[in-house]
Amino acid sequence: MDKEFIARGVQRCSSSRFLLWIAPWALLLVFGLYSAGLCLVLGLNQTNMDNRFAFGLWIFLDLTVIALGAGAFFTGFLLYILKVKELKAVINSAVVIGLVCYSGAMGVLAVDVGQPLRAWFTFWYPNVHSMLTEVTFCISCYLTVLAIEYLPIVLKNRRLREVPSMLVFEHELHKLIYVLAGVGTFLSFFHQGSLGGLYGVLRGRPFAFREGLAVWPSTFFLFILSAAAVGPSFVLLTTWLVEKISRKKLVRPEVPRLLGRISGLLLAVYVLAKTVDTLIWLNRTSPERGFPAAQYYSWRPFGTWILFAEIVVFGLVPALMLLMPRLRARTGWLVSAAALACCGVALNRFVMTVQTLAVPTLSFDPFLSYFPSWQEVGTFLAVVAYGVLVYSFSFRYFRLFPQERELKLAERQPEAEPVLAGRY
Amino acid sequence: MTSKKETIRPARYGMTIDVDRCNGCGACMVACAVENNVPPAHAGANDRKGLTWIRVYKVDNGQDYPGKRSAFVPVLCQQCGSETPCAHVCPQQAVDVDPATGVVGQMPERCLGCRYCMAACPYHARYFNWWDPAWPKGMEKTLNPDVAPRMRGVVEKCNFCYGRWHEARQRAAAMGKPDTEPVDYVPACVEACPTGAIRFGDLNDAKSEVARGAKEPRSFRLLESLGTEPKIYYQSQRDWVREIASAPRPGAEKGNVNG
Amino acid sequence: MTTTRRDLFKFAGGAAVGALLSPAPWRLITDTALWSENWPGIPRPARGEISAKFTNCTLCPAGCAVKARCVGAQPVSLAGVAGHPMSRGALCPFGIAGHHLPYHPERLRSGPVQRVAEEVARAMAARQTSEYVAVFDPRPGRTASWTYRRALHAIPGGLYIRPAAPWSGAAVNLDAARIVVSFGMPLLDGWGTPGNVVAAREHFRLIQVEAVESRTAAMADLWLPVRPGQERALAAALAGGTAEGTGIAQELVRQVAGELATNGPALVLGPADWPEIAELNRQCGAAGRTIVARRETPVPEAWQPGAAETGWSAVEDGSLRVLLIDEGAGGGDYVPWSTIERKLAPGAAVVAFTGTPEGYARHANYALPVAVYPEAVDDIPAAVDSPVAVFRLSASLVAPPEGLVSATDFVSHLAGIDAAAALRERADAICAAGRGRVFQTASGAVTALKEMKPDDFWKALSEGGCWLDEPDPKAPPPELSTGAAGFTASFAIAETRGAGLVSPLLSKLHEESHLRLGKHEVALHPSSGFRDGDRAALETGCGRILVVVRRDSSVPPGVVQAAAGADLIDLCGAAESARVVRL
Amino acid sequence: MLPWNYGFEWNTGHIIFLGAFYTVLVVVATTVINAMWRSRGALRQQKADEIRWDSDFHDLPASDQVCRHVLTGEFRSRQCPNAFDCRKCQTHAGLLAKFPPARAAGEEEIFGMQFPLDRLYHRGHTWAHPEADGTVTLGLDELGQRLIGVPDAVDLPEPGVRLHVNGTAFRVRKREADVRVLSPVDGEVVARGEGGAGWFLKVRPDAGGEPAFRHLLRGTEVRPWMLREMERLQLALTAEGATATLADGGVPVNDIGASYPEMNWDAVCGEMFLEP
Repeated sequence: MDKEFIARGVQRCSSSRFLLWIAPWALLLVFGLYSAGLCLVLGLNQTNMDNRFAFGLWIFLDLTVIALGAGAFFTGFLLYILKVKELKAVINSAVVIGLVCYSGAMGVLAVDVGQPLRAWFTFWYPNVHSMLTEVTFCISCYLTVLAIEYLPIVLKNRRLREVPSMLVFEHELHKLIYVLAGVGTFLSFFHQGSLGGLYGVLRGRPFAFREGLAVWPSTFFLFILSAAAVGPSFVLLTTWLVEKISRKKLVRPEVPRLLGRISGLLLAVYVLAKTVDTLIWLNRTSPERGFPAAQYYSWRPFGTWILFAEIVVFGLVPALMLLMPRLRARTGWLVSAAALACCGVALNRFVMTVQTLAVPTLSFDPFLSYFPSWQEVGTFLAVVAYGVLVYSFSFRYFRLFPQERELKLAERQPEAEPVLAGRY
Repeated sequence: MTSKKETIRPARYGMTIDVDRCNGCGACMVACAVENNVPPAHAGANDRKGLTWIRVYKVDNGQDYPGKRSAFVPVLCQQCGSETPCAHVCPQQAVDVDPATGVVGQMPERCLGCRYCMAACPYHARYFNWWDPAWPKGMEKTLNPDVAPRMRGVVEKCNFCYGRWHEARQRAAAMGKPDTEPVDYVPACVEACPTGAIRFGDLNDAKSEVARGAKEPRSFRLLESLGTEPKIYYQSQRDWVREIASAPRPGAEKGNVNG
Repeated sequence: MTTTRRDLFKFAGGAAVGALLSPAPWRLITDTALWSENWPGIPRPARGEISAKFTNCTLCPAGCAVKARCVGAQPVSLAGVAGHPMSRGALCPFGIAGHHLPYHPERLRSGPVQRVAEEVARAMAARQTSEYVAVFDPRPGRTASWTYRRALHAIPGGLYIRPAAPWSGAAVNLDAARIVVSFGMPLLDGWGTPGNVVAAREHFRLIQVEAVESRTAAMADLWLPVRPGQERALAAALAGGTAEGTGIAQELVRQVAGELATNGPALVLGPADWPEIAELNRQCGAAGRTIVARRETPVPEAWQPGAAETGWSAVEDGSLRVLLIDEGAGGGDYVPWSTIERKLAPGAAVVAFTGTPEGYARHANYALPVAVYPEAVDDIPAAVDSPVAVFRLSASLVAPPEGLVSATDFVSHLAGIDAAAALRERADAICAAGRGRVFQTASGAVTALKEMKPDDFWKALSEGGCWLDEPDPKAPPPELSTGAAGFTASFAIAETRGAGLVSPLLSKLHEESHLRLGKHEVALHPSSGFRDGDRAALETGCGRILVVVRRDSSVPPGVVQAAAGADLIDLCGAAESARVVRL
Repeated sequence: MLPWNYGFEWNTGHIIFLGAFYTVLVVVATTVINAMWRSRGALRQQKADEIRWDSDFHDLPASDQVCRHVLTGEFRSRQCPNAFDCRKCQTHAGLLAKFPPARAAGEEEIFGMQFPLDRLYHRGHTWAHPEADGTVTLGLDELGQRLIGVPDAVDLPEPGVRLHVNGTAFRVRKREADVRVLSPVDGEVVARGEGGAGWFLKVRPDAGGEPAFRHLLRGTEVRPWMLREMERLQLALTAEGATATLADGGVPVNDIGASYPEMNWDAVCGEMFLEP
C-alpha cells in the first residue's frame, strides 16, 4: 500500500514483511524509552552509577557512536571537498548513519545529566576552558548540520518531490551542500577532538591525562584520527550488512574497497601515533605525576592485554588487512577488517571512560567495579533500536544508494543478448 | 559566589589535619551534615551513593592481624590551589575558585549534573544527589537557615562552610572592619572535632597555626605529585601513614573496607 | 495615510530588532535561569532571630556541656562549650546531632497511659508479701533516681534496682595518671567524658589490652593484641603470673608490668568484676592517686532514707510483680533481658518508659512515651572520670509533644509523694552545703558557690551551668573491692551505636560510609570466608539476629566484632560464645 | 555569555571560542535561508518543470545520458551536457553545419513500428508535427503507444497552459505505471486531441523555424535511436524479470504491458519515458 512512496525501479519487500522486520525493533525502542523515562522521572538513582563511577555505560556509548558516526563528516569531506566522486554511492547512507549516531548520543546525554532542563546553561554561562563546552557546542551545531543534510534525502522521496516547492528547495539546497559539508568537517574535527580532550585534560586522573599541543592533549588528535579512520569502515560495514539483509547489490564493488583503503591508511597512521603516545605516557607523563604506570595494569581484569588488544589486535591487524590489495579484494577479509577496526575504537573509548574511573587514585582506594543496571542497558538498547528503525525507513523510502537501479539492470545484462547486436 | 574584586590581601584558607590525633569518631562528618543541610541517607544509599562532604577513611599499613595498624584520615575537598581540576572542566561555570578566600566553590543551582567534575577529582571529594533530598517529618525545622538545601541531580561538595565565612564577613563589617581584611572563622568540622585534630586558618598569614603546621616535616598532602596544590595538609609521625600521600602501590590490592 | 498590513509587519520587525539591542530579553533569559534553579519540594529552612542556648547533654553519663544555635526557639545546631572544666568543648557525633532526636521517625509518641496506670495498680494490689514492686534505673545517681528511692521507700515491697557499679563511691582521676593500662575499655571512643579524656591523654601513656584493634587500640601508645578470651590471664600475668597462652610475649608483659610499677602514678581499667583488675590497681597503688574517693552530690535531708540500691544479682528470681523501667534518660547500662526475665514473677506487669521502641519496649508489656533529649529536664550525675561530684541540668530546648508521660511523676504518683520540684530542692540543698564552685556556661566564669544566692544558682544551672564539688582532703583512699558483675559480652562489642535513639544523620557514619559498624553489621577477619555484604545470622545461646558481614583484617580470626545496641546486648548475658552462620 | 547577564565577564577565550561558533551558526543559517530564497525565486518564475527535468536527467544512469551523436556514430562516447536540450549546444550546431542532415521522406519501419519522418521525435517518445496553421501537434510515438497500450487514464493540460521543452506535457497512467510525458516544444496549448484524433495536444509554439526544434530527432537519426531504445526496453524488461525476449525478430505487440501482467510496469515505463 506504500508503493507510491518507494523509489521507482528498485525492489523493496512487501509492507507486511517490512512491518514484521520493524516490530521487534519497535518493541525494543518502547522498552528502552520506558527505562529512560524511569531515569528521568525517578532520577539517576535508577542507574548503577555512583559517586566513584560517575560515568558509565552511557558515556561509553556516546563516545563510541560518535566515533562511528564520523563516517558522515569524513565521507562528506572526501566527496564534496576532495571530490572523490566514487563516494557519491554511499554519501546518503553515511549521512543517515551520522544523523542516527549523533541524535542517539544527544538523546542519551539528555538522560545522563542530572538536570536536563538546565542543559542550555552551557550556552548561557559557557566555561570556554572546558572541553565539555566545546563538545556541547560542536555536537549541537553539527547535529543541526546533519539534519539539514538529511533534508534533501527526504525531499527526494518520490511522492514529496511531486510537490513543486519541495522539489525546488531540495534542488537548491543540494547545490549548496558543499558548504554544509565544509562546516560539518570543521565542527567534527573539533568535537571528535574535544571528546578525546575530555579525558586527556583530567590532570587528576593520571591514567587518562596526556601532554599535548597548546590547550589540546594528545588524545584530542588521537580521537580525530581514530574517528576518521573508523568512520569509513563503519559505512562499509553497514553497507555490507544492508546488502546482506536486503539481499541486493547496492554499490559497485570498488566503493567498499576504496572505503577500506582510506580506513586502512588512516588506521595505520593512528596506530603509529597511538603507540608513540602510549610510550610517552608510560615512560614520562604518568611517572612524572607520581603514578608508576605499572600499577594501572596490576588490577584484574585490566591487565596489559587490554593495551595489546587495543593497539595490535584491533589496530595494527585491521590496518594491515585493509592495506593489502589482495586481502581487500575479498569481501570476507574486507568486512572483518572493518569490523575489527570498529571494535578497536569501541575498546579505546571503553578504556578511556570505564578503566579511567576504575583504577584507584588515592593509595587507600579500592579498585572499583561497575555493572550497568537494566535501566541503563534499556536506554542503550533504545539507541540501537532507534538507529535501526530510522535507517530501515530511510532505506525503504529514500534513495540511499543511487547505484542500486543501475546495478539491478547491470546484473541482468549478460542473459539479455543485445537486440541485433553488431548492427553498427 | 562571585569573585571579590576589591580584596586587597586575599586569604588562602587551609587546614592541617593531625592523623595521629584522629580517633575516627565521625563527629566532623555529622557536624558537616548538620551545618550544610545534607539530608540523611536515602533508603538504598551506600558508601558509594551517599553524601559525605567530609569522609573519614580508615587506612592501614597493609599488614594482617596482629601486625596490622590502622589510622583514620578525614578526606574533604582538598581545595586545590593550582589549575583546580574540577573548576577547569565544568562546562557552565558552576565551580569557581574565589580569589578572596581561595575556596573552591560549587554552585549547585547552576549545576547541570554532568558529573564531569567528579571524574576530574582525584580525591573523590565531590558528591552527586542521586535522590531528592528528604528529611523525616519535622526534622526540616532543624535546617540551617544560612545554607540552601540542594535538589536532586546536582553535584555538591565541601566549601569550607562558605556560609560561615559570609556570616563572619558580615560580623566584621558590622564591627567596622574593612572587608579587605580576611576574617577569622572555622568550618563546622573544625569546631566539632573533639580531639582538636583539625586546625583551620589562613595559609597566607605566616603567623597562623596552619601556616606553621603546614611547614612541619611531618606534614604532607595527598597526591601532591599531581601538582594541584591542595590546601589540606595532613600530619603524622608514622612513616606508613605518610605513605598514603603517594599513588597506589603496584599490585597492592588492599581494598580498604571500612572507611 | 492608511496603515497597511505590511506597515504593521515592518513595525513589529523593527520593534523586535530594537528589543534585541536592549537589556530586557537577556536579563529575562538570565532570570529564567535563576527561576529554573529552584526545585519544588525542597524544604526551605525557616529564618528567624539567631540566639544561643546552653544545656548539658543527657545522651550518655558524660553529660557534656552544649551550646545550641537556635533560630527563634528551634535549635538548628549543637556545639561543645569550650572552657568547660569537664567536657572541654568536646561533643561526640551522637551529641552533635542530638537536636534531631525529637523528630526521629521511629520515636515513640503515644502509649496507653490510662490502661497502664490501672494495670499497675491492680498488680500492686495483687502482690504477695514475697513479691516486689520495682523500678529499674539504668542511670542511677540522678535526682530522678532519688525520687524513685523515696517513692519505693513509701511503697510497701518497693525495690530500687540499679546496674552494677564499678567502684561505688570512687572515681577515676585521669589527670593524675601517667600510665594507663586499659583492658578493652573504649577509653578514646566515648568512655568517661571524652573532652576530659582527650585533655588528659596528653599526659599519660596508654597501653590497650584488647583482642581487636578498636579505635582505642589504634590510638594507644602500645596495643597488646591479646588472644581472645585470655584477657584475664594477661591481667594475672601483669600481676606477676605467666603470660603463657595469652598471645603476648613474656618479656613484653614483664616490661609493661615494670612500667606499671615504676612510671606511675598508674591506673588499670577493666571490667569491674575481675579481681585481677582490683589486684593490679592495688599493686601499683592506684587507690588515692588515680582512683579517688568521691562524695555524693548533696541531697535534701527530707529525702533520706530512700529505698536501698539493689543490684540485679541481689534480686531473687521470680520475685518482681511490677517492674517499671526508666529508659527515658538513655545512654544508661543496658542489662540483657535474659537477666531481667528471670526475676519476674509469673504475669508480672512490666512497663518501659522510653522514647524508642528499640530497647526494653520490645519485651515489656507496655511502653509509655517519654520526653527525649533535648525536650526532657533532667540532671546528670558525675561521670566515672570526674574526681569530684557535679550537678548540672539538661534544660528543655524543645517543647515536648502532647501525650507524653514522665516516669518520675508516674512513680511518685503511685507512692503519693510530691516530687515535682525535686531538682530545685536538690539545688537548694547543694547551695545549703555551700561547697564547691559553679561554672557559668554562657560567660565561662567560675564562681564559688557560697557567693551565690539559691536563685542565682538555680538560674545558672538552668542555663547549662555546672556545679563542681571540691575534693575531700580527709577522705580515705577508696576500698578497691571487686565490683558486681555486669554482663559479659560473648563477642567483641565495637563502637556503641547508641542503644536508644540516634539522629538519622548518623547514617553518614554507617550506611554512607563504613566508618562505624552500623546496626546489625558484624566485622569478621577475611579468613572467615565471608564476602563483604554477605547476609548471615549472629547466634548465641540467648538467641539470634540477622546481620550483614563486613570483612576487616583488624579483627582477629575467630572473633566477631559488632556494634552494641539493645538487641545485640540481649544476645549476651549468660550466653556461651557466638557463632556467625551463613544464610 | 551575552551582555547584561549577571556574574559573567568576557575574556579573549570567550571572544575566540564563541566567535568561532557564532560564525558557524551564521554560515549554516545563511546557507539555508539562501536556498529558501532561491527556491522562492525559482517557483515564482515557474522553473519547477525545468528543475524537475534537471534532477531527473541528473539521476539517469550514465548509459541513458548519451549524446544523440553517439547514436548516429559521430562520437564513440559522449555524455549530453545540456540535458537533451540541443538548442544551446555548440557541438550540435557545429556538426549540423558540417553535415547538414539528409532530407528523408516517407517513414521508417522498425520491428513493425511505423515512424513517419514528417515528424520530429523527442527522446522521451513524443513526436511533434508542425501543422499548416503554424501550430504543432504532439503525440506519443509508436513505441510509446505500445508501452502504454490502451491507457487507463490520460490527463491533458487545459488549453492555455504553457509547455516547456523537457517539461511535463501530460501524464498517462497504465496499471501501476504513472508517468509524465516530456514536452518536445515550448508553447501554449490550444487544443486537446480527444478520442482517436491521433494526437494528444495542439500547441502554438513560441518560436517557429528550425532552431526552435533543433533538439528533436529527425530523419536518419530515428532508426539508430530506436534500436538503442529497443535495447533499453529489452534490458528494462529482463531487469524486471521478463523471460521471453523481444529480440527474436518478433514484433513488439500492440500492448506490451498486457503481455507482462506480473511485471513492475511502472519501472519499465519510468525507464523508457526517462523518469527514473
